[in-house]
Amino acid sequence: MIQFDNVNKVYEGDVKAINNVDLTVPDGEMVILIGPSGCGKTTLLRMVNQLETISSGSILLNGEDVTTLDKIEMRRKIGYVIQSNGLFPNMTIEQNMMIVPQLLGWDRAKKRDRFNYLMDLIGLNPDEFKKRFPHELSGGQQQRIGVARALAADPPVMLMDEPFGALDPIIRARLQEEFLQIQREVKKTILFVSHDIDEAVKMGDKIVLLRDGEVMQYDTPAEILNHPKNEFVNEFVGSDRVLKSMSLYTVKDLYKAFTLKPNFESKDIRTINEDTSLRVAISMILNQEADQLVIEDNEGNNHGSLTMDLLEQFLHKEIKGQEG
Amino acid sequence: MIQFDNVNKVYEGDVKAINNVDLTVPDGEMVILIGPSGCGKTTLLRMVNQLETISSGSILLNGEDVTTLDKIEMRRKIGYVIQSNGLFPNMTIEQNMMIVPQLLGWDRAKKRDRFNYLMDLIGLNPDEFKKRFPHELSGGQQQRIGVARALAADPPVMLMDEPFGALDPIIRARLQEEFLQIQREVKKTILFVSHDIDEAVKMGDKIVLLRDGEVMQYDTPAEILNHPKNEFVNEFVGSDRVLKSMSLYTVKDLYKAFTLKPNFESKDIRTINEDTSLRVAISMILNQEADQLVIEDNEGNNHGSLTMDLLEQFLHKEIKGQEG
Amino acid sequence: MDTFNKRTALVVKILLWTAIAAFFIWGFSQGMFRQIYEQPGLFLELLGEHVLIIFASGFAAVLIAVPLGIFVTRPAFRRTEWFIVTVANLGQTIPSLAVLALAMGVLGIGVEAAILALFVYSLLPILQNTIAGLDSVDENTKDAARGMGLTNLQILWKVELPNAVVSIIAGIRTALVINIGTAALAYLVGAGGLGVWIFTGIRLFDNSYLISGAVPVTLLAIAVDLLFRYLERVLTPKGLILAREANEA
Amino acid sequence: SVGGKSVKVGAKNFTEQAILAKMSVFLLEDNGFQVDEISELGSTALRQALETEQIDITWDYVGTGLVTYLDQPPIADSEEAFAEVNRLDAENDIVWTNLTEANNTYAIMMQEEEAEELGIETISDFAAYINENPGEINFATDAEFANRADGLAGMEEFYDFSLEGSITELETGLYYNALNNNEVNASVGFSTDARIDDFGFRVLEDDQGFFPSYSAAVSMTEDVYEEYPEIEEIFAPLEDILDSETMRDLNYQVDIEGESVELVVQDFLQENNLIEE
Amino acid sequence: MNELIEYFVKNYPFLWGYMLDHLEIVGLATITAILIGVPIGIYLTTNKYLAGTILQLASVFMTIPSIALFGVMIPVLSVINQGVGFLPAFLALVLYSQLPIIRNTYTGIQNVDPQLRDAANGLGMTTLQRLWKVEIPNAMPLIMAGVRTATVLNIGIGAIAAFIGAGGLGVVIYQGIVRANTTMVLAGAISVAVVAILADFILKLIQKKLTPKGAN
Ligand SMILES: Nc1ncnc2c1ncn2[C@@H]1O[C@H](COP(=O)(O)OP(=O)(O)OP(=O)(O)O)[C@@H](O)[C@H]1O
Ligand SMILES: Nc1ncnc2c1ncn2[C@@H]1O[C@H](COP(=O)(O)OP(=O)(O)OP(=O)(O)O)[C@@H](O)[C@H]1O
Ligand SMILES: [Mg+2]
Ligand SMILES: [Mg+2]
Repeated sequence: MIQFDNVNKVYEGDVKAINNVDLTVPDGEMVILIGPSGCGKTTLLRMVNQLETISSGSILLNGEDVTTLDKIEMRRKIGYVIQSNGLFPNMTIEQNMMIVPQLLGWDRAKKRDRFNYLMDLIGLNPDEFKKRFPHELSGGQQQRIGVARALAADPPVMLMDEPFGALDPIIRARLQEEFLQIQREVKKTILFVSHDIDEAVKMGDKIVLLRDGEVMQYDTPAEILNHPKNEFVNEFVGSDRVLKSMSLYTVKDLYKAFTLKPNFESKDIRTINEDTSLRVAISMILNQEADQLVIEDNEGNNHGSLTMDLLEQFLHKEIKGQEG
Repeated sequence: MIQFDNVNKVYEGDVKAINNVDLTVPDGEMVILIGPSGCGKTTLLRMVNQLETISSGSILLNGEDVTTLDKIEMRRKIGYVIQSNGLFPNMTIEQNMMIVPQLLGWDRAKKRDRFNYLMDLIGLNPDEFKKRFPHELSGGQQQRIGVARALAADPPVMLMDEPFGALDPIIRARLQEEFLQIQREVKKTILFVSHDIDEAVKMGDKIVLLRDGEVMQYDTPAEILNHPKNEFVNEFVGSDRVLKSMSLYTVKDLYKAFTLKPNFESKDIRTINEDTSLRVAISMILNQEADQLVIEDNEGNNHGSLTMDLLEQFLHKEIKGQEG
Repeated sequence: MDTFNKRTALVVKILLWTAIAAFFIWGFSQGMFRQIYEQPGLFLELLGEHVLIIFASGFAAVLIAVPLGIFVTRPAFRRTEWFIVTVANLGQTIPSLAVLALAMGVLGIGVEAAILALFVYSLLPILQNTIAGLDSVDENTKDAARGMGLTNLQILWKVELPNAVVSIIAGIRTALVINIGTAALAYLVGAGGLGVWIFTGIRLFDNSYLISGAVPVTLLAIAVDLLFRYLERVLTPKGLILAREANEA
Repeated sequence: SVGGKSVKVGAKNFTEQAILAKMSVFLLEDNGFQVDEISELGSTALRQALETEQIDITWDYVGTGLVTYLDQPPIADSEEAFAEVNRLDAENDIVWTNLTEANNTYAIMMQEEEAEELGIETISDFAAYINENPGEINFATDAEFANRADGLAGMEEFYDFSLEGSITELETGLYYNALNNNEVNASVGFSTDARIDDFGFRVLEDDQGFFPSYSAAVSMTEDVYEEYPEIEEIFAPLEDILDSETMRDLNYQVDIEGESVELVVQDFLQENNLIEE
Repeated sequence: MNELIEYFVKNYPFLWGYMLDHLEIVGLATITAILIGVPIGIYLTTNKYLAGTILQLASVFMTIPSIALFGVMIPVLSVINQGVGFLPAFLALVLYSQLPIIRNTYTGIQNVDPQLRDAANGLGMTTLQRLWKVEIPNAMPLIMAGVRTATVLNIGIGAIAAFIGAGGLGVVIYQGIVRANTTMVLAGAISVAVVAILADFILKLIQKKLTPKGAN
């Protein structure tokens, strides 16, 4: 758990970069820091592992004030991924990834196992890449190594500063998926900087929207999209925010919300899997693939049919429901 | 008009970059070249102004084989915008923009007028920016200058290689709008490279989808979205292609397609302007801003009301209609 | 075009080697190298003096300049950096001849004066390159190291020095090559070396002395240059070579 | 200067030569010449440059001319030697003029005490001592003396001894300090050099008369001699005022007092009313 | 210290003369070197095979000890009776300046963003127009840096040319050495250093002037 308690940061020359930030990143959750360029995302992140000093207020890491901790020791326990990966060009992939374990004095066998495990996790062949150098890898591969390096000593907490910022959209999307997959397995407490609202919605358990060093809204993605707290948030998430928010729900969410009767009437009705996102669902309906879609769960059971009306009702309920 | 006639390109080392491409870019239209990284977009573009040689086949520019034209003269008649703008850092904005007119020997007054006209066009103050150097401008401003430079000698044909590729999404969207505005005025024949399907849909009169140097589909955006010719196109445009295609239509398209009765019933019904895209329209409906929206044209006349049903009908009609 | 370029390059290369070969053939046929084989003992003695001066001074300079370079690039002493760099730059505008002469003023005639002068003169390039090498290490890379909990010493040892090693060796190479040339002037302060023959040749207009002195000194310089270029390649972490190639491509 | 009178003056690499060359430069410039100075050359190089007209005019020593350049036996009398050199050099298109009485012969020097202790007064004593104690005397020489016909080898043969293996080669001029600092036991030197007296060296007597007369005179190319006959007249006053004593005094001012050559020469010429203040 | 000041006061007209000699030879050599080196550097950008050879050759010339190169000039140039004085010194200095000038011109132009070259081609510039309007202006800081390096280097090496009769401030230093006159050595050394620093400073100003404001 990371707690920010009335944190302020003033840079030399009276630049107020962070302004009274109160914030808690719960254990095992991924919180996305987002906001326009220069709003203080990087600064806030770097105060956690003490790469920047805190001007006033305090940051607690699992209840302990970070300024009282031994810097070196603390940093080794926090995975840190910087934008543009920051791999050491003079070290092989293995050396890069195992640097913290090595500093911690792990034995060889343990390091080897960990390396193989992590390479598996990020989908690269350990033996093939072990002896290579960063510059022999593509940008996307480097980025994965950067993430794996931060995971190396299995730190409970991770700080990630636009880890996928420099990548092209397609590779980026793939890495996001992969990382979500990994996070589902490893359940780290993560503070993640991004400047892309789509990424934030896709990745975050919660989102912090910053502006000029101040927290504008700290909420779940759905809340941010459905109930922007002020005009700035509203504008930042975009005019099609409802469509964006539809990616957050699956058909399953919908049928759980209503009591639907199984549908066995017509034969030419198409089916839709319960894990499909509502965004795809609405596309299918609009695309005239069918007026209604039979909802099937992963076992093949029929859970009633999905119509445009139902969709509208669901969204209505969600948005209104959360308003209370 | 640019005609590609069975064009092939083989790079040294037997890399087949372009494969039997047949294609016509009609006068005054903007055709978008799109496809995955490495599919040959840049190569195809650069063969037109002879920055790359043609391995076999021919490219005709207004009926003349480009290989028979004087390279230097031809290039001066073709506006060329490269990714990341390629402005000359040693020249002022004015010098940059007026480089081709200067090479063509225009007199001072003519150059000055043209400069002022173009700066107006791209929404920058001529006097303020004239003497500045590229690095004194923001990325978005630089990009505009890059486009204006290509327009300087009023070339009938433009080649644009991901002109907005390096920009952040917000500025990018703004420049796209602006450029569409400009194109409506200047009506150039444009071949435009992009790797972003949203950009292609938004900007193109037609879209060419390339894969491994081969044309997968050459069609209008609506056709590509509504009737992808094969699995590759389908996947490339994405599962939410219907939502994408909705940006292609405005509320006006919709009310023109149906005979709607004016709606004067309820007072709390919201209005929607006829120029709003259907994508925003559906967002508004889903967002529960209203069950129905009163359509208003730019003069304030009431054209009936827009409902989800109507939207569905319209899309149905469009998609089916074009199937024939 | 490419083949034409290749051919031009080949022709130039052949011309060059022909010229070099011609020089040596001319030299040997005219007995230009005769001092070497007529007085081999003396030649070896002069060569020995030359090498001693170069390596004694070079070695001492490395021992001083590299740690100094590391010292001034530490954040706490960053303020001193501009001063040291300025002094190093100014120092290099003083001609080597003068440095030799001033060393003679301190230590009198003899080998010690030459070693002192060359030591001082080699400090500068080694120091400059050490600083430049350490400064050129990417800030992001260092930041990543800090963020992972490396101590300052570990950052220096594992990240900064490996990445600066090329530059440091290049500095040592520059220093040694300059030293070989300056050591040829050491005769002027009574320190012997192959300069004895070069000056004898100049004074007497005797080309055999001149060539017998100048050519070995030149070959020595070229050999040391090549040796250190080789060392640079061998000692450069492989990843850095790849990085550089990637940047050039 | 285009069309003007222009000459190139050469000089060897020791103080007296620098002084003499500067005299030429100042006097010639005073008489409307444009002068280039090419200095710090060895004797052989200087002579070669003169023969190939890379320089036009220089001060040289008749003994050097006779023995080193023209490969003749030495002549003790300076007038005779001057005449002989002039006669023989005509064939090389070189003319000698303005013979002075400044005789700058080679000197073999030792520290006074050591010479006293070892009982060495003459070069013969020196030769005898070396023959008895081979390798004990470390002798300093410059490249030129080490290799000239009227230099070390000639002297060794003439006096019948050998310094083999105990020679230190030093740049011209450095050996005064080397000897003074006991880095060598004996050294060659120039008889007009002021440091001999100042450091208190003993000059070993050339008891068997090996070294010829080294009176200074002007040596120039025939072309220049014919084109500018006035040069001989310009230098004529120096014939009377330059003698060994005067030279030693001028050298003293430069080498011991640390004055610059230019200042010393300027003062000297002004004192003798040869140039204007 | 006092002696040094006294020496300067007494002898400044003569020192001035040596300095002018020094500047003349270094200046002429550097200008010649620029006239040769810059075009070679530009040409080499069109032929990468030759570039390797020439740059290697130039770097070998740099490693030749200056006194050795001056020495070798004597027999070579004596063939045309020009073995001492101006010419050998001039030629040696021209050779020494080639590496920094050629190398910096070459890398300067090579380093011009390929996108700019591409843009220039795409706008229909001829090769020569591209060179003048885009490549040289943007390479100017590096080219001038090469000229500065060459000049400062030559001013130092020029001091050694005194041994082959080329005059200049090296004479002062040399005479200081053989007379064990530290004042003279210092006077000579300081003069050379001041000339080098001044030359570097002036060339920096020129570099600023020649570098288009936007290029760096
Ligand atoms: N070392 C520093 N000294 C002074 N001001 C700084 C410093 N670092 C950052 N700032 C300023 O603090 C503010 C916040 O910077 P920060 O880097 O945290 O922004 P960011 O949100 O990460 O921006 P970006 O999205 O561009 O990375 C900015 O106004 C920036 O200019
Ligand atoms: N000069 C070249 N020599 C050899 N192969 C090349 C060369 N230039 C491009 N290629 C290859 O030709 C193919 C097409 O390249 P091109 O640059 O046209 O792709 P692109 O569609 O523009 O890609 P991107 O979206 O990444 O810009 C690629 O496989 C590329 O590797
Ligand atoms: Mg940041
Ligand atoms: Mg491309």
